[in-house]
Amino acid sequence: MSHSPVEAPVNPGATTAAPAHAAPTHTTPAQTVPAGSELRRGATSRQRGGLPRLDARQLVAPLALAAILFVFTLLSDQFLRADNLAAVLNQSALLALAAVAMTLVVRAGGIDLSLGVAIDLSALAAAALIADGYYAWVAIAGGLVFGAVVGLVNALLIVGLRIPPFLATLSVWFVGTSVQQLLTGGGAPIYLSGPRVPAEFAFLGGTGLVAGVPVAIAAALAVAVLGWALLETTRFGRALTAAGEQPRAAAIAGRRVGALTFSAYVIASLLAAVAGVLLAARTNGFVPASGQLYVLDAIGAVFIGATLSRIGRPSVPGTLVGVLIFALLANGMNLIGLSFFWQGLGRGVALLLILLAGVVLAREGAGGPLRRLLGPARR
Amino acid sequence: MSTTAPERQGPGAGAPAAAPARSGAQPRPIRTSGWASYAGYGVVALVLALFAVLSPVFTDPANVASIINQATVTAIAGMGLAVVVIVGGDDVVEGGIDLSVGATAAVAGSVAAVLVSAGLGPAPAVLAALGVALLIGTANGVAVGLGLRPLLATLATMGIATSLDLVVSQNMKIALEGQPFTWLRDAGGLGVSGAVVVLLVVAAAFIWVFHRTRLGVNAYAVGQNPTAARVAGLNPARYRFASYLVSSGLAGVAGILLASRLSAAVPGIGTQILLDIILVAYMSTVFSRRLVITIGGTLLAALFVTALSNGMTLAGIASQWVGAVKGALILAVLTVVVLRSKAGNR
Amino acid sequence: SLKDPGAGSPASAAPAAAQEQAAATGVPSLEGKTVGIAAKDIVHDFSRKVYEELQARVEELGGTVVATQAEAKDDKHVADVENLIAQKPDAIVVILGDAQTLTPALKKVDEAQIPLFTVDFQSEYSKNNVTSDNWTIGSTLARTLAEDIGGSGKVLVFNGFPGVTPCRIRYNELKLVLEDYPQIELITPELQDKYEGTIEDARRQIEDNLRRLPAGEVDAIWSCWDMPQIGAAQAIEAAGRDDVKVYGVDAEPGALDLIADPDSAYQFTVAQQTTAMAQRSADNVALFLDGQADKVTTTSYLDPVFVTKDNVEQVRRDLGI
Amino acid sequence: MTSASEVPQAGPALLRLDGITKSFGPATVLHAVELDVQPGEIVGLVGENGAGKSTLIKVLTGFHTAEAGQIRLDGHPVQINRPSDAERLGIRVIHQDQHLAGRLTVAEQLYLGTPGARGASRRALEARAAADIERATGQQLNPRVLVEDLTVAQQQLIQLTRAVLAEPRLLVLDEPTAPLAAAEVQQLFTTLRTLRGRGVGIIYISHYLQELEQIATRAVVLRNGRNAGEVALGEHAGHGALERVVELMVGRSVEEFEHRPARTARVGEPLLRLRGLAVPGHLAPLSLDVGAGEIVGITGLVGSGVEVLADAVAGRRAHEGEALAAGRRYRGAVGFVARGGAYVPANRRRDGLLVNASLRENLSLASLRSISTRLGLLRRGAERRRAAELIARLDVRPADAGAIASRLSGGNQQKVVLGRWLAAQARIFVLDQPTSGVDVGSRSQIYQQINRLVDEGAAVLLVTVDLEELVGLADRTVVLYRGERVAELAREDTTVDAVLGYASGASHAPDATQEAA
Ligand SMILES: Nc1ncnc2c1ncn2[C@@H]1O[C@H](COP(=O)(O)OP(=O)(O)OP(=O)(O)O)[C@@H](O)[C@H]1O
Ligand SMILES: Nc1ncnc2c1ncn2[C@@H]1O[C@H](COP(=O)(O)OP(=O)(O)OP(=O)(O)O)[C@@H](O)[C@H]1O
Ligand SMILES: [Mg+2]
Ligand SMILES: [Mg+2]
Repeated sequence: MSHSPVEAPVNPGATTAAPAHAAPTHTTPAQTVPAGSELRRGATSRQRGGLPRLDARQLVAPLALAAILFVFTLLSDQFLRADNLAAVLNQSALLALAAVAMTLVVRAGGIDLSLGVAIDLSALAAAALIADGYYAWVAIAGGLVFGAVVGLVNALLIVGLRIPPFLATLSVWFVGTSVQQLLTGGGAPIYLSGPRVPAEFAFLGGTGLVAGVPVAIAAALAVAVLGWALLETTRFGRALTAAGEQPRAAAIAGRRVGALTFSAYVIASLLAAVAGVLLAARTNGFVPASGQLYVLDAIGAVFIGATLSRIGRPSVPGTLVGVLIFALLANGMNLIGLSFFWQGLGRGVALLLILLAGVVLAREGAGGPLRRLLGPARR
Repeated sequence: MSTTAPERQGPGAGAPAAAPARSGAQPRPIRTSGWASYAGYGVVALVLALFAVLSPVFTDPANVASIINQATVTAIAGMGLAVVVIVGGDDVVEGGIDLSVGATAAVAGSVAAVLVSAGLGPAPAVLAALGVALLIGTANGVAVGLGLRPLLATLATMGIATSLDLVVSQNMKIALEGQPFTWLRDAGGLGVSGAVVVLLVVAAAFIWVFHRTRLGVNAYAVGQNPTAARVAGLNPARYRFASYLVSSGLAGVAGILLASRLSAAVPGIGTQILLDIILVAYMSTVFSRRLVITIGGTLLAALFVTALSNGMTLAGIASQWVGAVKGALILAVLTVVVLRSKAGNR
Repeated sequence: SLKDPGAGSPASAAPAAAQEQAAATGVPSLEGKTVGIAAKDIVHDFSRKVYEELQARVEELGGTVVATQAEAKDDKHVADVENLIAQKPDAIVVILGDAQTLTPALKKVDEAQIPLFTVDFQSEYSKNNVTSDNWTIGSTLARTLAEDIGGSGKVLVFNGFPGVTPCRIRYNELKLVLEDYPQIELITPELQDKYEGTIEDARRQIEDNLRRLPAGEVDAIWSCWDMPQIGAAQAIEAAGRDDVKVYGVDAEPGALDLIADPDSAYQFTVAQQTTAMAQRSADNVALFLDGQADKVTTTSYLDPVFVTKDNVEQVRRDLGI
Repeated sequence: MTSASEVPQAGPALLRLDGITKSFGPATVLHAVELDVQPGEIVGLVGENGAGKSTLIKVLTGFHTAEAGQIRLDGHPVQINRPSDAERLGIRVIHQDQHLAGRLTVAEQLYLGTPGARGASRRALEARAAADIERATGQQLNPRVLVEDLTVAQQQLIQLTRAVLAEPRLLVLDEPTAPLAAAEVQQLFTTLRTLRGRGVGIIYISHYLQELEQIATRAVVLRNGRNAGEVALGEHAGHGALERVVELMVGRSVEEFEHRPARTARVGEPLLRLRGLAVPGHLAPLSLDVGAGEIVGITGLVGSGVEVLADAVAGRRAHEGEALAAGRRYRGAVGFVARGGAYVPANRRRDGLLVNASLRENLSLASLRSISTRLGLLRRGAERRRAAELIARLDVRPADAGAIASRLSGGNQQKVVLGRWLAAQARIFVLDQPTSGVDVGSRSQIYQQINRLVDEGAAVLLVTVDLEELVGLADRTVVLYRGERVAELAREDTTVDAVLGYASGASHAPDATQEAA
C-alpha cells in the first residue's frame, strides 16, 4: 500500500534507504577554492562528472521489443507483414488505453485494480443504451459517465477515507462485479447485431477509419499523446508526479495533493471508459467481466515501461513499449501455433527475463539510486 | 548549542535527570487506548451477530464446522502470503507480495493428482507436489533477491505456474482420491475435516513463530526497515528468500488440501482463489493493534470472509448481491481501521 | 428524445411468452417448502436462464427459494452446496456441475436426507436429472459441421473446458463422428476459450490464427458453446474471409443474431429448452415432495433444437429467444 | 572531564586504519585514509558533507569493502567483510540515518538481533528494556511504545542503549547530536564519558565543532576523501584550534555569520501573525508577530512544542487559534503557500525534497504557475532559465538542473529546497532546522541567503535547536518550555547561556517581553 493509512514515510527510500544509498552524493571535487569564486564555479560545472544520462538498463525494454520482432520474424513469415502488425496494433489498442490509465494512477503513487470494472461498466452502459435504441452519442456519453463513476468511488475511498489504493480498488472490484450482475439480471450478455447498431457506433467498432487508421488505434494514439502531454508538459502532470512520489513534500510545497490524486483516479477511469465503449462497439455488445483481461497486463506494461526511465518513473511512451511487448508476444505465439498450454510460460519467462535484465544491468552500470528504485522491498 | 564548555552550561546540563522535559511528549503505548483499537473486531462481531439473528442455522455447530472447513485453503495460503508481506514490507508496489500463490496451489494440486493417478503412493506424490511449489518459491526468491520488485517477479511466475498447471494436467480435471486425501476431505470427528487439523497445526505453528518468538520480531523488523535489520545484524536477503519459500510451501499445502476437498485437481483454479487469498492477508491488519499484517489476523480474516458468504447464503441474500455486500463490508472494516489509525497517530 | 428512431426496436422480444403452461396443471403445490438452488455459473445464457426460470417456477408453485451460484468456480460450488445443506431445505437442485468435484458434497446432501435434483448434470445421488441429450447435441453438431464442409477439410477447435461435462461429451462426440470422416483433420494446437472476456479474447486468437492459416488451411471452427464463436465470427468478418464456417452450442442471442445474418460465418447452434427444463425440474421437485416419487423418472430428456440459418427465425419465435 | 592522558597511551592502538581506499564506480571516495584510536579515547572525525566520513565508517563496519588498506585491532590485522564481523570484534555504530523498524515496540527494537534476549517473556523484556535505557542513557522511555511514535531524539536513545548494551570496545557515532537539543547532548556526553572511562575507544563524527571541543581529544579532518590533517582538542588544544579545524575542512577560513546590526529598527508591517495558536497536548496558545525584514527565532527542548510549531504554522497540522499571513487567515498548506508562505521542513528527504526528481522539478514545484501558460502548459524555456539562475544564486553543486536530487549532498539539497521558495517569491519563511546535517560551507551560504531574503523584506520564523544559529541570525528569540513561552529575548539579550537557561527550565522570566499585538 503505497499510501499507508498512517503517516509513515511514503516514498520509497526517502527516509529509510539503505546506508549504501542514503549518503548524499557530492560530485564536486573542487572544494578547496574559496566559495563564490568564479574559478570554482567554472570548475564545478565542467567537472561535475555528469550523472549518466542513459544507462544500459534503459535499453532493455526497447531491445526486448527488437528481440521479439526478430525472433518471430524468423519463425513466421506472416509476422513481419504490414497487415499483421496493423492487426497487432488494433488488438493492443484497448490494452494501451487501459495501460495509459494505469500509468496515470501509478504516477500518482497508487494502483488501480478496478480498471477492469470501469471498462466493464462503461461497456455495459454503452451497449445497454444502444440496445434500448438511444443515439450513439448518448450511449457513448453514458458509457463514459458510468466508467467515471468507478473512478469517483475510488477517489472518494482513497482520498476521502484514506483507504490504501490497493485495498480500495480491490474492494471496488468486488462491488463492481456484483453491480454488473445486478444490472444484467445476473450476468446476461447484451448482444447488438446488425440493424440495431447505429452507424456511428459500428464506426467505433471497427468499420471506421480515422485518417486511414482504425478507430481503436486512433483513439489509443490520441489518448496516449494526450496522456503523455498531460503528464510531461503540463502543470497538472508535474504536480501529480510530485504528489505521487512524495505526497508530504508536495503538500508542503502548496500542491493540492488530495485533489491531484482524486483527479488521477477519475481521469484514469475515464480513459478506461473509453476502452469500455470501444470494447462494446468492437464486440457488438457486452459480456460481464471482460475488462479483467486488461488489469494485470496493464500493470505489467507500466512497470516494464518504467525501466525506460533512469529513475524508474512510469511514463506513457514506456508503457506503450510494454504494451507492444505483450501484444507482439501474444500475436507471435499464436502465429507460430504455440499451444495455449505453453503460452503463459512464454509470456512469464519473457517478462521475467526483461525485468531481470533491467535490474542486473542497473546493478552493474550506474549504482545507487537506480538500483534502489528498481530494487526490492525497501520503502 | 554548544560553544560553551561544561562549566558554563546552564544548571540543566549538569543535572541530567532534571533536564529532559518530556512529560507532554511521551507517546502512548501501542495504540491500545480507547475503543478504537478493537473497532476491527467490533465490526466483524457485529456482522456475525447480524447473521446469527437473520438465520438461526448460522450458529449451528455443523455450520460453524463447515465454515472452518471452507476457510482452510484461503487461510493457509493467506498465511503464506502474510509471511511474504511481513518480511517484504506492506507497500504493495515496492514491498513484499506473492501473486503466484494461487497458481502455485493449483500446480501443486495437479502434480499430486497426476502422480497419484499414475500409481505413485500418496506420500511421494505430496512430496513431489510440495517440491514443485518450492521450486516456484525459489524462482520468486531468486528473482526478488536479484532486485526485482516482488509484484512484478511474482506476476511473471504466476503466468509461468498457470501455464505449468495446464501442461501438467493437460487442462483436464484429474481425480485425487485415496486414503490421506479422503481423510483431508472428510474425516476427523466433530464434522471437521482433516484439512482443519492441518490448518490448526499450521496456524498454531506460524502464530507461535511470528507472534511469540524473536524470529517473528526479526521478520517484522526486516519488513519494516531492512537497513535497520541489517544494522541489527540480521540478514534481510535471507529472510526475504525464506519468505517466498514459506509462501510457496504453504500454497502447495493449500493446493493439496483444495484438490482433496474437490477430490480432483481443477486446472485454472489458481486464478480463482488468488483474490480471496490476497484479501484475507491484507485484511488481517484489521485485527492488529499496530496495524500490521499478522498471521492470526489472516486466520480470522479467512474465517470472516468465508462466514460472510455462508451467512449471506443462509440469510437468503440473492447471489448477485454477494459481491457487493462483501466489498462494502470490507470497505467498512477498512474505513474503521483507517479512521482509527488517524486517531491513534495524531 | 435521446432515442435514435433510425435504430431497430429494443432487443428483447417478449421473453418466454410461449410458456408451456399446460404442465402447470396437476402439479402439487410447494407451499411451505424451501428449495435450495446451486448453479455452477450464470455466465452463459443456458445456465442463467435455467437458474432464473427455476426460481420463478418454484415461487410460482408457492415455495421459498434459496439460490446460490458459484461464478463458475468449482470450490465455490462445493461450498454453496454445503451451505445449502446447513439450511436443511426440503430439496436441493444443482444446475450443472462436475461429478468428480461435486460428488463428495452431494453425498453429504444424501446423508442429510435432503432429496437432490440436478439439471444437465448426471449424479448417482440425484433423484432426477433434467437434461438435454448432450450426446445427440454433440453428434449432430459434428455431423452438421462435417457435411457442411463437404466431408473434408481442417477444423479449428476451442477446447478450453475439457473438464466440464457437457463440453467433454460434445468434444468426444466430435471425435467419434470424425472417425468416419478421415478427410477431416483437427488443427493443433487447440485453442483456449476463457470464462472472462471470452468474446474479445477469442476474437484476437482467431484473428491471429486466420493469418497463420490462409485459405484452404482452415474450413470450420468448433466450440462446445457459443461465446467464443461470437468472437470468432466477428474475426472472420473483420478478416474478410468467406471460407470459414462457425459452429457452436447454446443458442446465445448473440449467436442467433449472427446466424440470422446471411453474411455471417456463423452456421449452426443448438438451443436447449431452458424454460421447459427449469419447469420440469421444479415440477419434479414438487411431485417428489408430494409423495409422488413414482412419477419422477431418473432422467428427463428434453429435445434439443437445432438452429441453422434456415430455421433461425422460426426457432426464435417458437422458443421466445 | 577525564583527561585523555590518564588513558595509557603505550601499546598498540585499539584501532588503526591504514591506507583505506574505496571507490563507487569511477568515483574514488576514500584515498588511502588513515585513522587510529586509542583505548579510552574519543576521536573527532570531521569534514564537509561528502568528505567520506560515513563511507569510512561503513568500511570499518563491514557495510562496504575497501579496495585497499588494512584494519588493525590491537595491532592485529582483521578482516571485516560484513556487519556481523565488526560486531564480533566489538565494534558498534550509531549510524547517521536512523535505522529503526517503525512498528516494533521500543523493547523489541532494543533487543532486535541480540541473542541475549532469546526466550524471555514479553513482560520481562519490557521491564528489562526500561531499566537498560535508564541505566545507559539516564533517560526514560516507555518500552511498549511503537518506535514510529517516538521523536528522533527518543529514537536515538534506543540506538545508544543498544550500543552500550553490546559493551563495545570501539563505538562509532555518526552525527549523533544533529537531532538533539542542548541538554540531550549533555546527556549523551555523560554517557560517552562513562564509556570512555571504561576504556572504550570512540569515534565521534559531527558538524558541531564546539561539541567536539568538549568531548574529543583530537579532530581528524577529512577533505575530499583524504586526510587533511589532525588538530588536538580538549586539554591539549592550542589557540584557535577550532578555527584550524575549519580551515582544514574547507581549505579556507569561513566567516559563518556576517557582523550585522540588529534589524529591529527596519522591521516592517507584520507579515505573519499567530493569535493564540495552540496544538492541544503539545503547545499552549502562542501569539506572535513576525514583521517584514525580521527573523524571529524559536527554540526549546524536545517536548517543548517546537517540534509541532512549524508544522502548525505552515498549515500541516491541525491547531487551535488562528494564523494570518499578510493580514489574512489561511487554511492548510495550500492556503499558506498561496499567501506567500514558505516552509522548509526539518525532515528534508521526506518532506522537503523530491528525492527522485531532478533539481529543475524540485525548484519549480512551488511556483508552477509562473512557469506555465494560462492553459497550464509548462514553459520549458522559462523553467530552465529560472532553474539556472537559482542554481547559480545558491551555488548548488553540481550546477546541473537535470541532476537527480537524491544524489546531492545534504547542504546542496537544502539549498534546492530553499531555492524552490525563492522561485515562488515567498515572503513568509518558516524554517525548521534549516541547517541540520549541513556542512560549514553550505551552511554559511544558506545563512547568506536567509539574510538576503530578510533584507529584501521577508519575514522569517526560524525554528532551530542550534543555538549558535539562533544567536547569529535571530532578531528576537522566543523560548518554549513544556509547551509554554517562557521567554522572549531581544537580539542583544540572546546568548547561548540565556537561551539554554530558559529552555531547560532553569531560568524563569516574567512574561514581560510579550509583544503588543
Ligand atoms: N553507495 C554509494 N555509491 C556511490 N557514491 C557514494 C555511495 N556512498 C557514498 N558515496 C559518495 O561518497 C562520498 C562520501 O560520502 P559520505 O557519506 O562518506 O560523506 P560524509 O562525509 O559522511 O558526508 P555527510 O557529512 O554529509 O554525512 C560522497 O561523494 C558520496 O556521494
Ligand atoms: N555573525 C556571527 N554571529 C555570531 N557568531 C558568529 C558569527 N559569525 C561567526 N560566528 C561564530 O564563529 C564560529 C565559527 O564556527 P562555525 O559555527 O562555522 O563552525 P561549527 O560551529 O562547527 O559549525 P556547526 O555549528 O554548523 O557545526 C562559531 O563559534 C560562530 O558562533
Ligand atoms: Mg555522513
Ligand atoms: Mg556552529
